[in-house]
Amino acid sequence: MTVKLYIDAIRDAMVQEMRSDPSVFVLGEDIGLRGGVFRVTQGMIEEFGEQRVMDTPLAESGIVGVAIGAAAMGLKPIAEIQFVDFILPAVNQIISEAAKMRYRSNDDWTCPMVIRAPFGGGVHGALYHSQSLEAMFYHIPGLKVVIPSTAADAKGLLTAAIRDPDPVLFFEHKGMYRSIRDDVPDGEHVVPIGQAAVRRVGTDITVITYGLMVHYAMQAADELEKEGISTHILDLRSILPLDKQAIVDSAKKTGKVLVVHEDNKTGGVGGEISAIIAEEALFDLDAPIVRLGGPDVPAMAFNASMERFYMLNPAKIADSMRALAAF
Amino acid sequence: MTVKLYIDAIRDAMVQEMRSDPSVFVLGEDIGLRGGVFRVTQGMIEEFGEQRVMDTPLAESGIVGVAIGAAAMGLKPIAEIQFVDFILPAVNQIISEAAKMRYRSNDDWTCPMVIRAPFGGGVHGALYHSQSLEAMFYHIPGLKVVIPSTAADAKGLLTAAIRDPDPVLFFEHKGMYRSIRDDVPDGEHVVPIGQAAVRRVGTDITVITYGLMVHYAMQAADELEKEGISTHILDLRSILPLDKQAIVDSAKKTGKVLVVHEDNKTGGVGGEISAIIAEEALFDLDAPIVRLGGPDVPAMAFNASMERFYMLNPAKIADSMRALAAF
Amino acid sequence: MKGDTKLLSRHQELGLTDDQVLRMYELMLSARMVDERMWLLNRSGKIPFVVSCQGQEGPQVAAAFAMDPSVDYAAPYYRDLGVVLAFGQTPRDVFLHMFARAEDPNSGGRQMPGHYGSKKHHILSGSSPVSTQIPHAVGMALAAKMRGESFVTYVSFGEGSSNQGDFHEGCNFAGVHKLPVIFFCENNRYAISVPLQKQVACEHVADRAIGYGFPGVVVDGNDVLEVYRVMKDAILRARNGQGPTLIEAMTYRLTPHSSDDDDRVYRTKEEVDEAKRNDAIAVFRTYLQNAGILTEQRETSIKNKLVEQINEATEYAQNAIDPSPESTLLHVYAN
Amino acid sequence: MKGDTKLLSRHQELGLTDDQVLRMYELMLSARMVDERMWLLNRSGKIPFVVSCQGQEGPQVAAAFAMDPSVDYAAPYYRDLGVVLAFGQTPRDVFLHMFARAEDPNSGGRQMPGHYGSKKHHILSGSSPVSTQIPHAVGMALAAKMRGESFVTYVSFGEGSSNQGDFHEGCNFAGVHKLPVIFFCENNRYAISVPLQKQVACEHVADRAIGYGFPGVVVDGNDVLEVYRVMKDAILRARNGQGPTLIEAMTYRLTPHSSDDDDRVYRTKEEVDEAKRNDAIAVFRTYLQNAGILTEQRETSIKNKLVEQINEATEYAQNAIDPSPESTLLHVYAN
Ligand SMILES: Cc1ncc(C[n+]2csc(CCOP(=O)(O)OP(=O)(O)O)c2C)c(N)n1
Ligand SMILES: Cc1ncc(C[n+]2csc(CCOP(=O)(O)OP(=O)(O)O)c2C)c(N)n1
Ligand SMILES: [Mg+2]
Ligand SMILES: [Mg+2]
Repeated sequence: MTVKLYIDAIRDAMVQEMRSDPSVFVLGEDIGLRGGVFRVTQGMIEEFGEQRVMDTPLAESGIVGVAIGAAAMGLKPIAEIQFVDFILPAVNQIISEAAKMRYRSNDDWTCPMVIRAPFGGGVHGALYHSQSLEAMFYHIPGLKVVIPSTAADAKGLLTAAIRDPDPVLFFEHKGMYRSIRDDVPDGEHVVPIGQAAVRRVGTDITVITYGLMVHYAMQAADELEKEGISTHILDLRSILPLDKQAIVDSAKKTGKVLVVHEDNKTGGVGGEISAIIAEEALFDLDAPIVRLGGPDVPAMAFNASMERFYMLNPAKIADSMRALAAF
Repeated sequence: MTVKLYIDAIRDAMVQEMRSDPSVFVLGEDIGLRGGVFRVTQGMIEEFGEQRVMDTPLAESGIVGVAIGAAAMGLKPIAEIQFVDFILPAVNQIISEAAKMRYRSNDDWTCPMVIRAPFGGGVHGALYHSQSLEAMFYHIPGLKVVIPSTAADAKGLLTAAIRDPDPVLFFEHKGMYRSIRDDVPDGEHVVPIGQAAVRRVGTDITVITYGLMVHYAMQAADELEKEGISTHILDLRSILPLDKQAIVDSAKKTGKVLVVHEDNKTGGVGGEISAIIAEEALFDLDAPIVRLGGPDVPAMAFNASMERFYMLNPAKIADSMRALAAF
Repeated sequence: MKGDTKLLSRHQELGLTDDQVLRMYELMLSARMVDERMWLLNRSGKIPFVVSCQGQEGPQVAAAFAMDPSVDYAAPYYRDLGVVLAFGQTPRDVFLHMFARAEDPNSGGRQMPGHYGSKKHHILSGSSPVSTQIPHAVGMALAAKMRGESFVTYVSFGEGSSNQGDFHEGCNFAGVHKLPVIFFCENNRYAISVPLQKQVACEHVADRAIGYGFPGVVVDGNDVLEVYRVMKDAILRARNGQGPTLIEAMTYRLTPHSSDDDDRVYRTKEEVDEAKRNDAIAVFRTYLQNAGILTEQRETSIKNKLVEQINEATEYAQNAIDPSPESTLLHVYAN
Repeated sequence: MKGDTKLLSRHQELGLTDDQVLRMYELMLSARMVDERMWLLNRSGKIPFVVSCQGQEGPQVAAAFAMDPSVDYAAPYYRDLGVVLAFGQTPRDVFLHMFARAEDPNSGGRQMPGHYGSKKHHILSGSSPVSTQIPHAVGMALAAKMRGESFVTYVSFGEGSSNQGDFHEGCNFAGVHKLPVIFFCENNRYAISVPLQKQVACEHVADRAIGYGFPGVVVDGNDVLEVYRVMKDAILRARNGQGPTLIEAMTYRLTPHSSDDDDRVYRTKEEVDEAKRNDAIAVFRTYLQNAGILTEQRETSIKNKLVEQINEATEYAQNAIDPSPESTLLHVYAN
């Protein structure tokens, strides 16, 4: 165990897998000498050379499409999309191709690849460097969508993603790269995809969330504890597959559920979680299922006060939690 | 009033708007001499010429991107995407550009355009000519997403969409083109976007749905009526904006809600509808909110028996309705 | 008669034996006859959809014949029946696909006709959105380069599809990394109803290669030996590490776009008839006849064999079992 | 001295008066000095982000100067500060944008610096995903053609961005419909850290034009009069209904990609220093001096004026009010 930054844990997973499996390689924009715009791949070109740490032309559909072809031949590409906002030109390759390759070929051809991308706001990234786009993909069977909230999970889930025989989208909150650090196992570390984690055990209300919001919810829960409110927190870790059992269990635990995500509310992942509970645990509820998300506007503004208005924070979450507890 | 096919009502709206507004034009693949692969634009090139009924190169991102530029200059493009499945290469233009043009420019530049596309299955279209992709877009503020279920609505809503100052996605179930016909007002006919319609008034259970499934639900309700079960049916007509009030009212009306869509269940529009009810009408419910959608597989198969397995039909819907009524 | 001698030995100059050119001819005929049978089945209501190779079998078979299907890979598009047969699928495989039966090696009955793919045959699974296979083929070629393997990847598409962003992004990637991939554009002058001049403004799609730093070659698709020759050159370059080639084969689609299309609204019968007269199969037949390789007897025996094979295949496929409805739920992910 | 005479009259041969070339020079300097100020503000923590035009002001201003901003339109990219100023935005407008103030004419404080757009100035609103503006400009040009209006649309992008599908699809559409649009590629040899030879394998991005059926022109971006000349030619062609032109201006990015970048890891100081010596502004200054148009005094007075203007603009913007937080909810749709 070593205390590590979230960003270093991600690199750890890639480096370890590349050392042990020659079919793993990374490709993307500026990931070579530049080490990625966030420095996630820093130092990797020095160890693995420019063929396995490949700077590509500026063309996301091409990056993903080429990775799909390489994966079909048994390589295990890890494609980095510089910001998740720029995954949109590659959506056709992801949804029409990666997600459907195994299904359409009746289990003959497969697509074992990972697409990594930083997402999320609060970093003055404005409309196109702040978005959360996971809701585009959690509806697409054939894909897996992983969003780790701790450094340990980042390493363990990314290792699992690289070894996964199917395409995995791996979304990293860019605000967490250098702000989150925790104990990370040193050697091989695999966290199975599809299992939510209880981050805090409580009895009054349940918060279901993922990504950076897990940390904000934890802070809010600390606050509420002082007020005598006990919070149960479920970190989904992957939104496709969703750990339904854990969702239902944690809802039943307290009977009061708040679903939180940074992404805008309407059509967000929160809807699915709420719907699962309304379908499978309705009579265990003591309050309406509340969703807290960003406002339904196209994206976060650059202006700092507007950005703060958009972004959730521990205080806003605490307010919703209080109201729910008081219900 | 004239009884018209769904497909003819769509053409009607375009032709009428093009006659009265010279800034309206249509562009897309094979929409000229060929009249579109479904013949929606049949005869239009003869009346309006090849500049206003423009066959484009085979490139959807280009089609949408060019339409955005034309719209910025005050034209009102109606872009046809040949099958909604092929909208995916244009997702970046739709979400990054069309949806955000007004917002990012602080109300300076706008994007008054319509994107029409046939969707839906049951026509031996297999994986890539059967999909429902509305769930990709109902999460995107800045867009409107309209899905008419009657010929009259098709005309009225498309007229509204063409006149709308913002981008509207207009999805037409291809199975309805020639199977649905109803009374359509002859002259100008506008149905405001964002208002759901009660298609059947009932007291035991509520079905909330849209598109072809409205008709299947109506047939199922006829069946159930014989069994003494009274069904209330809400046709959403647009899924962005969602008519929240109508959803909540119709849920309260019977206390038992079934949400139905052809699209696969997880992450579909049904989640949002269920979540709205769970948030705003929880204590009016007498049963868990049930969602009925396609199975969570990448898409419909070509094989007829597999396709039938995937597709909802009146019988499957009736089964869910019965179970809900009996709850 | 010197000229004739030269003419007659063209295939030998290319290193092709008489048996090989006969085999090529047989493959073309097979593609054509399978295709014709598909239309019959469609028109009699037995299969819901056909997308046709007719008119393009010549360049398809010639291109595929230049490859080594035991080593090389193909990422064909929906018209490439000729390629698929040359890569080793049988008419029975194809009819199983058309009938969407459980045994369909391409998709187990899941995909529409013309959506080929089978690992055993070195054919990548294809989808409907056009041009997506182009970056895939580039990725396959990247795998060859990274692993130091010598296989070449063939990828085909129509001229209309060369206007998709994926064509551009795929070609550019391959150019930058000098990958062993051959971009084979079957320019049949229409994208469904849209004629060439409304699709592209350049003289030749092959002109686009210069923008990616590799050669672009235009070839008369009805001259199958010439197609074979430029393919062989391209394959040699690819195997030598000299990178990709874009080949544009000028051809023609003799049928409507698909069984759902009616081409009479956008082109004349005269134009189609004219193209039929230049059909690659007919041109090659004449060549083989002049070369004394194809006698009338031989032709008849080939055709009889093919008819028999196609009858057998049709019957087999027609009687084969469907995938179970519940199999819809399988293979979303690995087990 | 004949040679000199010819040299000195280059701008006159192009129909440019002394005042006009001085105005061009002033615009370039203005762009450079505004840009430099932005870095100061960034390094002192006053603005969170800068994306720079330094090194590219020359070709930018020359290109824009060839247009008529009262008639023509621009769809610039994030480096095009020179274009934006030439189209009529003031340094104050620009600083209001950098500081994300309510009065920012480009986005009301919503977008990152360098995301220009204002209808009043005939500048289309731009986004961050590269190359999306290319089809937009084609659509604007389509509007000109459909309405029979004579405006020309300019659209710019980096050489890295010319690898996006949208470049291909936009150019092809414009070629097929012969639209009045000018594709202006500012080839500064890097896409962030990725050097030209890892981005494209062709000799010149301009070589791609042939694949779209219109002319491609390579021009030395540091020779601003030559940039002006090829732009004028392209505009003439566009207005005459002869369709698009792709112009590739060879230039260099003198700063890191943005304030978040560190270019020392991927290029040498020597390379940057070398480029600085060929900087378009310096070359043009020498030209104007040799032509006797730009005296030292004149230069000083221009600079003083600009410094004053920039000081005023900085101060104004720094003290200007922010949009209200709640305004986040406005303008998702028309009211
Ligand atoms: C992305 C996408 N858009 C539209 C279609 C519908 N479509 C199928 S084939 C075709 C025309 C293809 O023309 P071309 O590339 O010339 O190939 P050809 O059919 O002529 O061989 C179109 C528009 C599609 N399959 N994919
Ligand atoms: C679609 C997309 N992918 C990635 C990025 C991130 N990005 C911003 S600028 C840039 C490099 C652009 O290079 P080039 O086109 O040469 O323009 P330059 O910055 O050199 O002027 C990249 C990769 C982006 N903005 N959009
Ligand atoms: Mg074609
Ligand atoms: Mg550049």
